[in-house]
Amino acid sequence: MTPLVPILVVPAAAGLLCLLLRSQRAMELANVLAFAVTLMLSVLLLPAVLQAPYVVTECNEFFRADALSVWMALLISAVSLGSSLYAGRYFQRDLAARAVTPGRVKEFYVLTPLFSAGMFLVVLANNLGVMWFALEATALSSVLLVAIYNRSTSLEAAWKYVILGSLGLALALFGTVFTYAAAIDQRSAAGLPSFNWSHLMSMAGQLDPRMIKLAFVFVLVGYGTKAGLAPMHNWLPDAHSEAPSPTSAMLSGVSLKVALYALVRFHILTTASLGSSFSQTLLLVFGLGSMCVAAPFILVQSNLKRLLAYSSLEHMGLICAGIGLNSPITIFGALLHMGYHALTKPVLFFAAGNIHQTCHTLQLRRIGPGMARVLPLTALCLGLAGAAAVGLPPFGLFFSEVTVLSGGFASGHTAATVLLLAAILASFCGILYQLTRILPGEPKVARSSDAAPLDGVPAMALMLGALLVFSVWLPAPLLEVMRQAARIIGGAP
Amino acid sequence: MKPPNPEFASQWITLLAAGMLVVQLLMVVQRMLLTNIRLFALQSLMLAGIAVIIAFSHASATHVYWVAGLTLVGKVFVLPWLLSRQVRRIQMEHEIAPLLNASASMLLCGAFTLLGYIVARPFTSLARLGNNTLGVAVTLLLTGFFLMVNRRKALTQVLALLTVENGVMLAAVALTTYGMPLVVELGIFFDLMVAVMVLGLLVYRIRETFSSMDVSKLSQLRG
Amino acid sequence: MNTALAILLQTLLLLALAPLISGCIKTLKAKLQNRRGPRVWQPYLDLLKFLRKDMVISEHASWVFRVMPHALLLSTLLAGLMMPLVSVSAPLSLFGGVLAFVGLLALGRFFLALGGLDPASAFGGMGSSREMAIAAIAEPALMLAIFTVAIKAGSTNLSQMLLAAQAPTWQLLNPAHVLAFAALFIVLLAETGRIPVDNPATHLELTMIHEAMILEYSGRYLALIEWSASVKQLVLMALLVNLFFPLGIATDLNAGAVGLSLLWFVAKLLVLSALVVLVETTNAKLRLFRVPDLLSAAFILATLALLSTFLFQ
Amino acid sequence: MVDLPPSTLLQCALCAYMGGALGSLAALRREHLASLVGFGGATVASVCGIGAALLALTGGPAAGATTFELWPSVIPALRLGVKLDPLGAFFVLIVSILALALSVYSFGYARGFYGRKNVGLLGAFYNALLLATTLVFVASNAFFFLIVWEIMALTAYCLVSFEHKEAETRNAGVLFFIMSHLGTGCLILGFLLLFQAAGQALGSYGPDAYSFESFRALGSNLSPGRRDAAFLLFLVGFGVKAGIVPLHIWLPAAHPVAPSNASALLSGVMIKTGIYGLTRVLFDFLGTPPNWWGVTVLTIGTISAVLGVLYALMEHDLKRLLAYHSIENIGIILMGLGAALMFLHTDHPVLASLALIAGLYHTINHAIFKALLFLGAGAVLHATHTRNMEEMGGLIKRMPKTAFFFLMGAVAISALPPLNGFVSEWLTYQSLLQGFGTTDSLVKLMFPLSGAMLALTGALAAACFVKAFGITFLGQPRSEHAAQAREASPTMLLGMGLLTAACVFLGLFPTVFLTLFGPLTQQLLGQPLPGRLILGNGWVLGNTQELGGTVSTLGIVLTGICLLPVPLVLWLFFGRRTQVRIGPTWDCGLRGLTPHMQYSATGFSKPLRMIFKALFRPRREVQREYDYSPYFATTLRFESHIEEAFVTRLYRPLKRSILLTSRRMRGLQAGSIQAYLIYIFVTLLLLLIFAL
Repeated sequence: MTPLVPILVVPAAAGLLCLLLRSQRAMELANVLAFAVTLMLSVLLLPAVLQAPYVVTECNEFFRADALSVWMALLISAVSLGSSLYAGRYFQRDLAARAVTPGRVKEFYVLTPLFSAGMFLVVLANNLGVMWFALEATALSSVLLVAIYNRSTSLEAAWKYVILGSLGLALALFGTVFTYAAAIDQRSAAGLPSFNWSHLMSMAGQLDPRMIKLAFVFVLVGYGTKAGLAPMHNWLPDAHSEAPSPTSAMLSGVSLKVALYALVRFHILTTASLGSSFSQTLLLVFGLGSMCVAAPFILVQSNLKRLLAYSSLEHMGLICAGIGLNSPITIFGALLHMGYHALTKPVLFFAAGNIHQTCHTLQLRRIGPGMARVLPLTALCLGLAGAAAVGLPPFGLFFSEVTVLSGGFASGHTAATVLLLAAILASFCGILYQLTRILPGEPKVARSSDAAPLDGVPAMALMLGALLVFSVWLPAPLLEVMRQAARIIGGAP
Repeated sequence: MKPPNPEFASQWITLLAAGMLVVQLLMVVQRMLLTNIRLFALQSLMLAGIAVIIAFSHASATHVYWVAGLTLVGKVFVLPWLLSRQVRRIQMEHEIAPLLNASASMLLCGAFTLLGYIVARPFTSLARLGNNTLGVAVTLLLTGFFLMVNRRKALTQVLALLTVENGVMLAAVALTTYGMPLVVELGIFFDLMVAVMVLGLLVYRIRETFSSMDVSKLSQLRG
Repeated sequence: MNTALAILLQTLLLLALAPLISGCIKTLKAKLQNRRGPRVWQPYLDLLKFLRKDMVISEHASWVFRVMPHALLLSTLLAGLMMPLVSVSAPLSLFGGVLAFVGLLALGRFFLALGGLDPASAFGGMGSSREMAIAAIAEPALMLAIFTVAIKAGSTNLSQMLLAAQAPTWQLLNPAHVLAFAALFIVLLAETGRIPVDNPATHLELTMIHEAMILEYSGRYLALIEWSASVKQLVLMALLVNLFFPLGIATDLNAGAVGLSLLWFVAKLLVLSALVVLVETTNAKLRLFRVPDLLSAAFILATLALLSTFLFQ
Repeated sequence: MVDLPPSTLLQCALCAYMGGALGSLAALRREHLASLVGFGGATVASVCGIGAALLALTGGPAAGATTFELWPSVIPALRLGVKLDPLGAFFVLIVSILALALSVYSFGYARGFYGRKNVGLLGAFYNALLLATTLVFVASNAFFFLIVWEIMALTAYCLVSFEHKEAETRNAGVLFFIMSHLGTGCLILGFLLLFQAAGQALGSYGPDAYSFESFRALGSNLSPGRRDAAFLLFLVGFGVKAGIVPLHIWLPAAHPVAPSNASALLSGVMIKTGIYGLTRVLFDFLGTPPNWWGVTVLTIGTISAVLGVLYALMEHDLKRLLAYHSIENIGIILMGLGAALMFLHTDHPVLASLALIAGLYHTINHAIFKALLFLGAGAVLHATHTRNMEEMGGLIKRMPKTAFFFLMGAVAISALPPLNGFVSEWLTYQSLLQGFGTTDSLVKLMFPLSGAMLALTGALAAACFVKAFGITFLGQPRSEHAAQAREASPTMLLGMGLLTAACVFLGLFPTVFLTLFGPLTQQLLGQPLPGRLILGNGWVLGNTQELGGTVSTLGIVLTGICLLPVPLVLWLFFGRRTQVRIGPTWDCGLRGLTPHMQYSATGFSKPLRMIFKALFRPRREVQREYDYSPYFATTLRFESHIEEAFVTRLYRPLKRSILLTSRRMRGLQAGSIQAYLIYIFVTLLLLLIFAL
């Protein structure tokens, strides 16, 4: 009995269980337990994927997990666990400050497990239609999460998120239908072709190139909107800055990557059928586009959470460009970057949450200098995570960035890589300048730090600890699963 | 009853697809919200018709009946009822002026139809039932997109989204001779239902806080 | 062993000859302004007078004030020992070339300026500030002129330069040398505080630069300072004279040749002093902020000298 | 001493730094223990460092050649390779000597922070910076080099903004970190260009395509276009860290705000990593340089030297003055390196080694006397709680030993004879002088002209340090703080004493130290130590030419001592019966001199400010307030400031234009959902057209 089905069932069950529970402590415990179990199950999945058949399938190929999906599952469970650990104290303080009603908190505890269950389904589904359905489910569950606060701005953010998201998914469905149509035309005697990705990969050679090309265009615009790539990214800063911090941590940390995962599945399919030049250039262009669009916004940003949202846009651009450069080193670098970013970004959002609840504002000017005096531990975590996010060496993001850059040079894309580095430097300057405006110095206005100093720190410390450990010592199975996932994206079976 | 000859079936399918396109153009120019909802119901009815014809003409595609049935129940009766209940509760009858006036938007829809056919041209040569419905599907998609941009009312945007959905379902039916596997169809249908419910909830909340459905008021988040 | 003897003799020569030269300059200037003027050996008497007088030291002065005169005298004498006055090989020519020569003079000036600042009086500060500013502007012209001669001689060792000058190929009226001489002459006026740059004879606050720094000194310290000022003047004039007109310098160390070259040396010095006096009497003192134009003229002359080393081959 | 191979000594130095850093972090609460552990660890580590460097330099070619890994790295492309070759060992020697003196100084200095700031943190950052800098000098592959380079910048940022209460410190810290990271961006590009070439040569892009050996093997068969691009990238990358003129604006902002032992470390060592980088790349990797490289480096060096000292003259903040002098001395070092590059181009290896030795000897000299001056300034700041020279004065009577050490540092930096500044500038003069004869293109004019500019720089430096020493230490105290200043603590004096002794040793015995340069020139230029450099069995320094100029500072000092009896004799014969009376300074008959009648720092630099008016554009405002008659002003307010040319002309407009375009780009996110839908629609249409 492979752990595939339990990974999906456990969070879904926790979500439904929370429907029945009354007290917030119980719901929080249910969430944390569910995600801890999923993390263990994902880790259990690792050895299974690393042996000979390199694939784990369940109920005749409906669920399929190869190295890439296991790596994604690990990230999803890690980020979900972190944010559920943080959510407990966060909502207690929100309830105390009457920023949110108990009903909405219950909504949070019901929807978050469904949200991550949806994401697990995306990465484990073999059928492209089911993958679309799972992504639609995550979109819908996260919309209500974004709209938890009753402020007019969070409603606006939720509306834009749902309209742009649903439109993107409609386009993606159109693309999926096209892919299936291309497969239907080639049906040999074996009756109706199954909509499974593995099956499509096996007959990729004979698919009609024109149809696949058109399908990839629609899928790129569709799933690209959900992944927040450049021209379709406008909902991202609004949604991530208006959502409660644990949700924006999950949104930024991993839900963007899940959408990119879906896009990469189609990229692999398109590369298999009509060679790598078409989809690879598109991914590279959109990746670079995202980074170049994010840079000016980071430089002149005045809201802390929007700054972090644009930084996620920039990191997603780097990952997409890394995969777009399509050389084994850059793809490995992109996957490594995914892992490190998934550990860094939540800590940043948790710290932003603490600051938001203490200063009751996210405007960097009004937060003012001296946060290190007001919230020492949160400021320390924000400083360390900020250093990691901008790519300073002791943390892993520097290694993955240099790996992508050196891969770009090795594969001859010199101009693109120079542009990549320029965007990284611009975002470095922007984020560093904004953080040093609020962390050091003496607080101008006396802030009563009602938030007990240790609030939310265990979650942040856990994730920062994991980041530091994995920056210095990367366990062999993780390295192997990333290398294998890189081979899958690179086109090996 | 022996299946009718394919020639007769593809003629009916093309007719119904054209009907859907006409209904879509009517929705673009129509200003009253309730009539828009009824037009959407009509469009869904035509889609269900196409599905029935396909199921009827292919012996092995029994699951397409299920699809037709669901479309009929869901999109022709349940959804419009839900939406019109919402409209009546908010007593908002009249749509305010769209971005582009009627004639300009008609011209644009013409252009989209042309673009749809250009896109679909290389694929119509395949011997398949209703071979040029793909062009209609793409046009439906583009005009639905335009409708969403053109109108400022939140509920109209939901309707536009549903017409885009209809376009995609038409493409699904047209391109894949037997329609998509049942589990995928069910999933898509179920998602549509939840989406409309969530959208309805959000529209209600927007109506509460903004006391108007005008989407252009939602522009405080900048930079 | 004979280097120790040479050092002793050269030091005595420097100490003896220096006040004589400044005395001659004073009398020549007086004659030119048709007044009788002091006796030629008046500076010796002044030095003796100062040595015997008591000293008044400012209450704010620190040990720098007391060390300065000795440091100034030693550095100037060391620079003098590197300069070949009468024989081609100077006593300390192995220990330092023209760069060490300029460095030692700069060391002396450094301590002189500090001595001016120590007694916390406004005059000392003003003198030091102006002295350092003018010296700084004069330095590039000095260095470029020396570079021109050093490049032709192929070494910065003063003795080597003189030996190269003895060689037949050295034409006296070569444009490079004339221009370099003119540049160095202007630098000489600036370094020794002659009229166009600084008025050595006056105590008027606004015009004195060198005098302002040593205003607070009296008695033995003043004697040492005056003595090293005149030694510095002698050494710089020797640099000009021996480098550009090396006729009559003894190449070997027998008594007769050295005596003859001493006479030649004093004669050349007097000619140069006459030239300096001529310039002093015909010019008025420049405003402080016009002096840089004069020194940049010297810098242009030195650059032209450098260009002419290979343009007019 | 037992024959320890240099690599183990180096490893225990690194461990000692690490131990010092973690120890002072652990003892965060107990300040005394934290300072003891932190700076004690650094002292032990520096002693091991000196041992390792000396062994590697004197141990012949085989000594430091081994490359070993600190610990097996986890990232596939990264290998933590460390190699102690002569060039690296020389710079490790510099950092270790300085670390020794600074750590001893810091014991006393940190006491000033008790109760006010966290000494544990200071110790931790201090050790981490030393560790990172030592690793920068010994890293043996590009990836590891970039990592420790960035960690060095990070720890330096933490030290610079250690006292982050004032906004000025925070801004300086951010400016420093952003400029150094942009420099690192250029370095990453430069190394990746070499990595790309090495990868093609080796056929595989694995970790050994990063190693310095494969870059060295590339040598000059790089394509000219790639070589020139790499040269420019490295020049900008390392130039930002070294502080050459167009990229220098962070240096005078960052160094003064750091705690004094940190600013001594920054100025003494961290900017030398830029010089190390340039030397490693230009002489080790890029093969024989084209002519324009040398000309560019020489020109930049000359401009940096002259502008550095001119701006230093105008400062009356003691530590900003010293920071500007770092720019000047970096310029002098670059002159040496530039000349060496030009000699390499015209194939004069002996002259090239002379110029290189001149440049590197000035590097260690500058490291030592600049650290000494910063420590002196730190002691003065510690005593008077102000960096403004206008509020000091008369400190020589209250802090006699600090004054003496500061004076020695001032004499050394002004390149005045007996000390080490003079020797390294003498070598630079000699190499520039020889350069005139090496080529016959007009480029040879550059040598004497830069020689003249070097002379101007030296004289201006002398003027600047007369001002710095005179106004700070001599005369009457100008403020209450200065009046109650007390002498620095013994450990601070010991630190400064060590550095002064080093200055004197390097000044008087250059020939002993220059023998260390043998393996260095052998590695970089394939040229053993030039024959005629050390003459007269170690007494005299020659300039490698047959009848070239020679200098012997030892000889000069000994002759000076022999001449001491001259004033003694004069005193014996004439002055024995004279008395010495202490009287008031001449005050032209007024009722006594007040401290404000002394010359101020601004006044002292006024003549030079007027002479270089074109550069400074000085502006002064005088406001007079008077009650009834305009002739009798009751209060007079005088304010004068000069214009920082590079900041106002280049950097401020650049920053303003970038922020302006970014604000205009914000229009993209204007809030209307229709606009966002149109963006997606247009993207879809474009892609459809592209895909058809």
